[in-house]
Amino acid sequence: MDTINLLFILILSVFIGFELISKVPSTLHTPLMSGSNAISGITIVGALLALHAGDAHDPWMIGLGVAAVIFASINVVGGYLVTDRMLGMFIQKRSDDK
Amino acid sequence: MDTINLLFILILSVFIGFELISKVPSTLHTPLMSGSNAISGITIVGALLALHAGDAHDPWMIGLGVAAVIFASINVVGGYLVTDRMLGMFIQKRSDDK
Amino acid sequence: MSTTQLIIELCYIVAAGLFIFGIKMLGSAKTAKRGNLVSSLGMLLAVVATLAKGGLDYRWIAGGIIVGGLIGAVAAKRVAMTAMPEMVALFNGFGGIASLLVGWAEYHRSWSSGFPLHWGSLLPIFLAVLIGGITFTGSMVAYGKLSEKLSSKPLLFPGQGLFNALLLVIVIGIGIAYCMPTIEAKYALLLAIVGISLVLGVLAVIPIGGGDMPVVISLLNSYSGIAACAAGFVISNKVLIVAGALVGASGLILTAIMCKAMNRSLTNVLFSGFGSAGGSQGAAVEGEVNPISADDAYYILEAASSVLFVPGYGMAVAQAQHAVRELGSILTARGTDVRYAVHPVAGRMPGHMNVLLAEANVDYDQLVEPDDVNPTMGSVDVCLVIGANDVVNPAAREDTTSPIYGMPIIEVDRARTVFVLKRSMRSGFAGIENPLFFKENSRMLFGDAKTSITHLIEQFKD
Amino acid sequence: MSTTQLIIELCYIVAAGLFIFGIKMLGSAKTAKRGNLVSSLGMLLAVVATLAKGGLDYRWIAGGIIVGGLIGAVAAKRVAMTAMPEMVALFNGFGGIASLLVGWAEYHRSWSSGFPLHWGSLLPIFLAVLIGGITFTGSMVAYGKLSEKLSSKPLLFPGQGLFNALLLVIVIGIGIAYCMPTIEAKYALLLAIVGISLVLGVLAVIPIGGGDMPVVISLLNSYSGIAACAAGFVISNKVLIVAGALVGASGLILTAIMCKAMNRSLTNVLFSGFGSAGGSQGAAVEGEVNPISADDAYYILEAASSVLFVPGYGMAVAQAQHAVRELGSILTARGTDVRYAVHPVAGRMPGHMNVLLAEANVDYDQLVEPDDVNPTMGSVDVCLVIGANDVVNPAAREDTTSPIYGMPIIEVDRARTVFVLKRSMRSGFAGIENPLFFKENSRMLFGDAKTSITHLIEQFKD
Amino acid sequence: MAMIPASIAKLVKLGLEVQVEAGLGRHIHVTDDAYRDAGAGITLDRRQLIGEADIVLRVRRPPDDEIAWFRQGAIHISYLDPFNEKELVQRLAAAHVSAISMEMIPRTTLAQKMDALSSQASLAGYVSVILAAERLNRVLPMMMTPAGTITPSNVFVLGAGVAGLQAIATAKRLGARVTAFDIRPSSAMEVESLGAKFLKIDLGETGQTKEGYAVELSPEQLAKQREGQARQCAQSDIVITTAQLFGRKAPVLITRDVVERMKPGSVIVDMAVESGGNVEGSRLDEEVEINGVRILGHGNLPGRVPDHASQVYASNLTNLITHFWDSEAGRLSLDTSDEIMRGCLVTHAGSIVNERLNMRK
Amino acid sequence: MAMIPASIAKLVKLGLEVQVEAGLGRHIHVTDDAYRDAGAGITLDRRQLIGEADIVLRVRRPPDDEIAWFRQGAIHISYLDPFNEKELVQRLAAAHVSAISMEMIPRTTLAQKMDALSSQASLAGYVSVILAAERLNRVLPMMMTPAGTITPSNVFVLGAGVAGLQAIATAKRLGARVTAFDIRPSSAMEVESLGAKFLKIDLGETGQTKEGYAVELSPEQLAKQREGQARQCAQSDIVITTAQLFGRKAPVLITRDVVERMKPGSVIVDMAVESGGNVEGSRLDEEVEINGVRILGHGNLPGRVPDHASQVYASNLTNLITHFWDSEAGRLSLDTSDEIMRGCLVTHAGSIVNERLNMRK
Ligand SMILES: NC(=O)c1ccc[n+]([C@@H]2O[C@H](COP(=O)([O-])OP(=O)(O)OC[C@H]3O[C@@H](n4cnc5c(N)ncnc54)[C@H](OP(=O)(O)O)[C@@H]3O)[C@@H](O)[C@H]2O)c1
Ligand SMILES: NC(=O)c1ccc[n+]([C@@H]2O[C@H](COP(=O)([O-])OP(=O)(O)OC[C@H]3O[C@@H](n4cnc5c(N)ncnc54)[C@H](OP(=O)(O)O)[C@@H]3O)[C@@H](O)[C@H]2O)c1
Ligand SMILES: NC(=O)c1ccc[n+]([C@@H]2O[C@H](COP(=O)([O-])OP(=O)(O)OC[C@H]3O[C@@H](n4cnc5c(N)ncnc54)[C@H](O)[C@@H]3O)[C@@H](O)[C@H]2O)c1
Ligand SMILES: NC(=O)c1ccc[n+]([C@@H]2O[C@H](COP(=O)([O-])OP(=O)(O)OC[C@H]3O[C@@H](n4cnc5c(N)ncnc54)[C@H](O)[C@@H]3O)[C@@H](O)[C@H]2O)c1
Repeated sequence: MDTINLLFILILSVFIGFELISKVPSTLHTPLMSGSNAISGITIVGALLALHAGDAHDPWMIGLGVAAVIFASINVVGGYLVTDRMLGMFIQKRSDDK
Repeated sequence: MDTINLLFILILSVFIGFELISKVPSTLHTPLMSGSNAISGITIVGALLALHAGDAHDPWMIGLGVAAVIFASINVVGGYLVTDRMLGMFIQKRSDDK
Repeated sequence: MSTTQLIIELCYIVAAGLFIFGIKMLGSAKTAKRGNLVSSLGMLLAVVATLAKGGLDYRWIAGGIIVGGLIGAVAAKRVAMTAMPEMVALFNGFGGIASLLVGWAEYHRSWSSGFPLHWGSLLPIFLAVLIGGITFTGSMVAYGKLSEKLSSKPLLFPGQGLFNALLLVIVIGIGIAYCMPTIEAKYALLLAIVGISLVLGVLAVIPIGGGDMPVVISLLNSYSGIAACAAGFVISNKVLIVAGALVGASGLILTAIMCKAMNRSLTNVLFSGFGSAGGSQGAAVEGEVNPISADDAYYILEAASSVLFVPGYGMAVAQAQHAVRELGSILTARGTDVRYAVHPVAGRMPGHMNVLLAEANVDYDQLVEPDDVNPTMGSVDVCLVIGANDVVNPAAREDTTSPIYGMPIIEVDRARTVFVLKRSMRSGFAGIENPLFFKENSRMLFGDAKTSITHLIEQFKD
Repeated sequence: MSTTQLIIELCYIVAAGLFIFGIKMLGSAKTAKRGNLVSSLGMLLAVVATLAKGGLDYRWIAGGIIVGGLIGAVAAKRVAMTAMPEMVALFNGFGGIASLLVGWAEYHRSWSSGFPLHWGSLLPIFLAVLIGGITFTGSMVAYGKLSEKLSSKPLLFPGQGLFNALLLVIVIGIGIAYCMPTIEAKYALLLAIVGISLVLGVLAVIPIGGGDMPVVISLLNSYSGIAACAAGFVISNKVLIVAGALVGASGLILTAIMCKAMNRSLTNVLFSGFGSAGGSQGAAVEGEVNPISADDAYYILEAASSVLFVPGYGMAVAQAQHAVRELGSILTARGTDVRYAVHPVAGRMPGHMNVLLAEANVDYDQLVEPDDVNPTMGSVDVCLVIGANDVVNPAAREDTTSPIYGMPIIEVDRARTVFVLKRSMRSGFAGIENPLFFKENSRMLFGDAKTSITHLIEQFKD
Repeated sequence: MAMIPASIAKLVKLGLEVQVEAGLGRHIHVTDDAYRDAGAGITLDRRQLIGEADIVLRVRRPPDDEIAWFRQGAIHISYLDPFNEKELVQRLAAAHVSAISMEMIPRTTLAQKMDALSSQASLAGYVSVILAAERLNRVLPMMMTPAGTITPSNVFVLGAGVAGLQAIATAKRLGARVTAFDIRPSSAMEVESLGAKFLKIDLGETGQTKEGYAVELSPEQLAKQREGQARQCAQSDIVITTAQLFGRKAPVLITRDVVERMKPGSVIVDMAVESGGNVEGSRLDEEVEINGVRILGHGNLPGRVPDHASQVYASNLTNLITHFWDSEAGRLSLDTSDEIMRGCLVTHAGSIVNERLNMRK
Repeated sequence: MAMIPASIAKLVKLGLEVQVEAGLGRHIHVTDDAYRDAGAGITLDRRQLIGEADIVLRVRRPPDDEIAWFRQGAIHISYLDPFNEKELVQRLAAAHVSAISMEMIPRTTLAQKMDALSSQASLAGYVSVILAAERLNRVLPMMMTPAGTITPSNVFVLGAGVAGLQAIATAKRLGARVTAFDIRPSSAMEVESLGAKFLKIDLGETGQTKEGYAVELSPEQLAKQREGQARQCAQSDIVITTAQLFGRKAPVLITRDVVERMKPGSVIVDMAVESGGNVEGSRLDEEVEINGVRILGHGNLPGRVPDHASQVYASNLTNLITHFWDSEAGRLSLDTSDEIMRGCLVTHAGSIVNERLNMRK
């Protein structure tokens, strides 16, 4: 039952994902990509959960978990910051135009 | 957990519902209303499930269930048919215009 | 999970998808008919899947479906074209009562089995019953008003608003009690909820005038979706939740759109008892300026079947003639009757408007003079006053002390709705105040005329 | 369910909502910056909620987050504006490998605890690892190409396509085996999957030219969303599923949009190794007409920074001048450089185009003659040929036997992309075939010119 | 210009008895019969016509000898040019004629319908461009042709009042590049509202009477203006001058040296020629050529489109009468508490009653 | 019309030596010095000028007496009207002059740049409307004014070739209601492409030569056409006729009774007057008035905008020479295997070489 629920959730999310963006100005292509890339860093939640206190004895678990957390953090933090910088440029350019 | 899942599903559905229609030509207002009214007849599923074979001994259950099924069926069948008729008129009118 | 169950659940997922597509397709003229088919397929799938579940009382079900289906089919086939909206109201009410019954039945089962329910189940039951009940009687009243079985006039009694609010508070109180694990005698509470919800439905719709019924039905339709959604929580059924939520949410949006097209707010529709209170209220708002955004103006324009453009010096200043003509063409292409009323002194030289409109290729045949258009002004749905001021100043008709008293004007204030496109409240060449801006049917669309018109055009395109 | 758990789950719901709003807002210039903020808030909420769960190994977590966060922050701050796309590729790759590791760790835990997993958990692990791995190395290669650490030329070896396909089949085979309850030695299989997925990522991106990397990154971004989604199924975490699915779905849409803006199909981008095979392929399609729809043309036009209109008799016949000017104004307003090239013999009388363009209020300064525009034609992104035919016929330059050989034409075929708006393949006044229509950079936008232009305009407005 | 039958029909409907001089509409191809069909009587003898009339409508001032023919208290409505025709005005007053001067109608929104200056100026503006285009040695619009590109002609309009604006509009229509200048502060916007360019010359403070007329410039300002315009004139193929100062001599805006710097073959239309001329060397009703530049000094430009000129003038007269007609008393109300009547009534009951006129004396 | 300096500069750049008759550009305000600056020599004596030239460029046919002055083998480029000027052609052939007739340039896309008929017709079309507007007793555009609405004038254009189309465009610009008619099957679309209305008259089969010229109608068809047009003419304020049949007399499309049914004050421009006229009663270079309708028969309409007429004619000549210039041989190539040259070369090496001309004999 739980899997079915998750599937339901998946399908609905996919619907939303397809509806969300339709016509994006070309100047926004890269920022949008970058921004949603940062969101895909949500896998950090999985990485965190992989570092169960109960597994502390297993160096393999710790290794995999820590590596996952590091990589995911880079993705999340770097992703959001770089997107923000891009959009900053963008807005600046637009106000320059005026 | 199950309730949380259902809540998740609810929220996502509401999001989709809000995104689905944005600018509807005024000629479509009534048909759209009528069409989604037919969908709200989905409560028929609940009505069906109320008529558990196990409850056959309880006339109250049967009464409530059968009444629910009848009302819901009217809503579903009538709703779809009347919408279809409306849209038929609509399309006819549009082809008349040409 | 058994395979049957899995398949059933998958069917529900597909059905939910079909509903989503169905509603989306219903929103555009080209796909609407197919959209209805798609959503009906979803319904069929959901019903069949549910029946496949087994353990149901099929005889009663068959009976119920046949009886209900027949009634529905016959009603839908027989109804006259003009009576369709009230038929929708009726159907919608039935959907509401069905949700109420589902909630009730579910409670009854737990009650008779003696197995107490958790508040997580009682709350949805309460909501399903309450909203279902309101939807039912509300829709019935709407049906009655539309079919003129009831007086379509708003029915008001003193203190009604207060009474309704009180009733609502009471029923919510009962609902809370109903959900509390400590409280006994839940069945009685439930019956009380049923009763009050039915009364509330009647009381909520009775004070609304017949002309506003379409909006009310749309809102009640959204409610019946919410009721179905609540019923879904009662029986933990996802397809009910999804479909109900879709209808609930999109129904709200549709209601908002319909309100905008009537140039009304939802509150105004629901609580003003407009038809009766209109007169006095009109006087009350005199002296008030109503601004409107291009987005909102769109809905009104879109629903208009007769539109009159009244260009003035402001159109020339904004060089908006091309945009105006384009908006005109768009409206014409949609079947709206479009004309351009040119006042002889509009602009700053004789024939000023003619030069501009000719440049923009407006057909000579669409130009009308004040004398021709004034007698039929009452049947104009929307008047777009584009940077004109003095030439549409009703003071010329109404105010004997006005320096332009006696001048023939274009009497736009007599149209159903007037949009005045200008940048500010400043006066025109003659330097006099314009009472038009304060009329109840006037909406000020502030901003450069070209920008405003372009905005309006954008709304039409997508 | 404990209250903490409830709150965590509610936080997840809110986070999911924030992601939805965030992506939506990122899609429009006005709200993009706020959108990124909103989505980052969602991320924060999700992370905090997860940490609140308790029972985690907080020291390692803190270390990991600090190290990763610092690296990410410094990289993001330091990177030159121009190098941002490759930085995105890098980050994206890290997201992919993280999903791979999450899948792996989850399997490792079950393996070390000796508690065998159901296929319903193994399948997501397989998908998370496979897609995560492909995303990782694929992104690294994209990074290498963009930063010119790798040759940005497509790298091809014979039989590469076949080899890739084979590898894919093999890894899927292994995946199926991995999910089967009967098969032992799953850890080895998993490691094989990890290995092959990493190789696949490299092989898939290596043959693609540097110019197409943005599209590839966008696609890989969508993949990393899917990987995260799969990881979500692995650990039954809804916020992962929702966020991953959102990114996966919207990323696909974005990829499609970017392909359209480059006037390419996704297949073409992924499999042609275009940069190298382009030449021969160009010759191959000669003699073929490429129609295009207004919808697709929009994406190309939208991305153009220099647009040239070339009106001809067809514009006059369609009376499309007003629509053309409007499209021109829209483009100009967006900062596109817009000019109108008027050929002396265009139309059916000298000055025919001038009359029409003047009527539509096209500025005299935007009109250019062939002699002025031809030398700079190479830098024109999009040429819109609006019902012109003879005056843009390259036969006048190329075909010595042509009756118009030697006539100066507007050399639109030398622009990056040419849209030819006409109703059919019929010839113009001179009655001769036009090789322009068969050129590789030409797209035929069939239909009445006014209708087509109006369609294009509509695309710009919403 | 003359009365047209449609307007006569309106007056008759209002309850007036209308007599028309025989042959009145000859030059606009309207026969006596047409007037008769509209309800007018035809009178051959002008003396009798005037002698019997309560109201006399005409275009121009009455000849001196006819003034004696009027009945005491008769109303005479026409152009009078009262600022310059002082003697005539005195004579009319002496004859106890109530004279209404069409050029004195105030330029208010309400009075527009009887404002003959506006309606005629508008036609004149159109005619000026047609005339200039006909005389010019080039075409106005741009044409990109196989035999090279024909660049659009430059038209410069000086004075953007009613006539100037119509000239701008007409030249724009024909595809010319149009620039204009005026000294009234609001005129830049008015010019741009027709899609033409406004020439920017900084003259410092300029004014506008409450009637909307321009205030005369100081000599320094005028010099500045001339200088600012000179280059524009030199570039122009057609220059149209409409600058007038109500009741005064028109300012000279284009001096001979500017004319000499213009391209041979260009054309100047001096629309202010009747009130003294904006162009040095222009002569009423003549085409003067200086250095290859033709200066057109045609008076009465609206007279070149007599059909429409008659139509609008007749409407103005009819509107005036309709506006002031007191149907109960069966006569025109000359109540000077009315702003419009106060503005346009020049003589009444034996004296000169017009404020503006009396002020100026 | 005359050569302009810019074109001369082009020829000089091509490597030709150019001599210009003194005073050539007087009427378009071009001085001899301007020509000299462009690289031309100035010659006072025409006889010497012609006697020494390899190529002679001019507008109209050479006078008979000058033919003797030519060198043998000299090339003469001008309008010749060879179908009607048979004698002249024979004389040129006899003098061993290679004569190129500008009106014989084929109407193909490639030849457009040297097609003087088109470029002049285009100007003529513009001029015809300006002229008519100047003569008309009304204004063309619609004006809704306080003094009543001025309805737009109706313009009817007969023959929608190059001149007709330009006339349509110009009248449309001025705001008139424009209707047009032509017998070529493709012309309805061409008229509508300018936003004007095409008058529908069913004439049955009509043709078009491969050159694009109209084929003469049968007498029945012509009668049908006249009848179909009559009502449109009667409603029109301006009628412009441009109907020509290449090398033949123009058809009479408007008979006297149609003129008489038109409104007095209307104007007809007969642009075909030089080849016989489309209007009964029109006379070359005269303005005839019939029943109040003015029929303008001005020849050489492009000559009324001499600046531009000269510019485009000079370009046409220059383009022709540039096109055929054999820079190696340093002379004009008269190769009749070239379609354009075959079309326009009338006499060469002592005989008449033009097919169309020889066919018609
Ligand atoms: N026809 C003639 O021959 C002639 C000649 C001279 C004077 N007049 C007088 O001019 C007046 C004409 O009346 P009318 O109604 O046409 O004009 P109006 O009364 O002068 O009003 C024009 C309005 O346009 C608005 N406006 C200006 N620029 C605008 C822009 N860019 N976008 C939007 N709105 C803009 C102004 O309001 P905001 O400033 O708030 O935007 C103004 O109130 C009459 O009083 C008439 O007597 C006529
Ligand atoms: N300038 C002059 O004075 C003059 C005079 C006479 C002739 N010409 C000749 O005319 C030609 C002019 O060249 P051009 O390139 O302007 O025109 P063209 O070569 O005649 O081509 C016009 C094209 O427009 C298309 N078209 C027609 N109606 C259309 C509509 N409603 N929507 C979209 N397309 C439409 C037609 O194709 P579809 O049918 O497929 O739509 C046709 O191929 C030259 O050959 C020139 O020599 C010029
Ligand atoms: N209320 C109405 O409906 C209405 C109708 C018509 C005119 N008017 C107003 O009446 C006024 C006069 O119009 P008119 O056409 O009769 O004016 P006019 O004939 O008196 O003068 C013509 C123009 O010449 C200009 N001028 C004067 N001196 C100048 C100089 N030195 N250089 C350049 N230009 C100079 C004036 O400003 C005016 O615009 C205008 O303000 C007009 O808007 C109002
Ligand atoms: N290839 C090119 O670029 C090019 C350039 C210019 C002209 N042309 C073509 O050359 C042809 C001739 O043009 P033109 O302007 O020199 O023509 P023209 O001067 O010979 O005749 C003028 C018009 O009169 C029309 N006509 C003849 N008899 C008529 C009648 N009885 N009633 C009404 N109209 C009648 C003709 O059809 C023609 O359109 C046209 O087809 C034109 O398209 C082609």
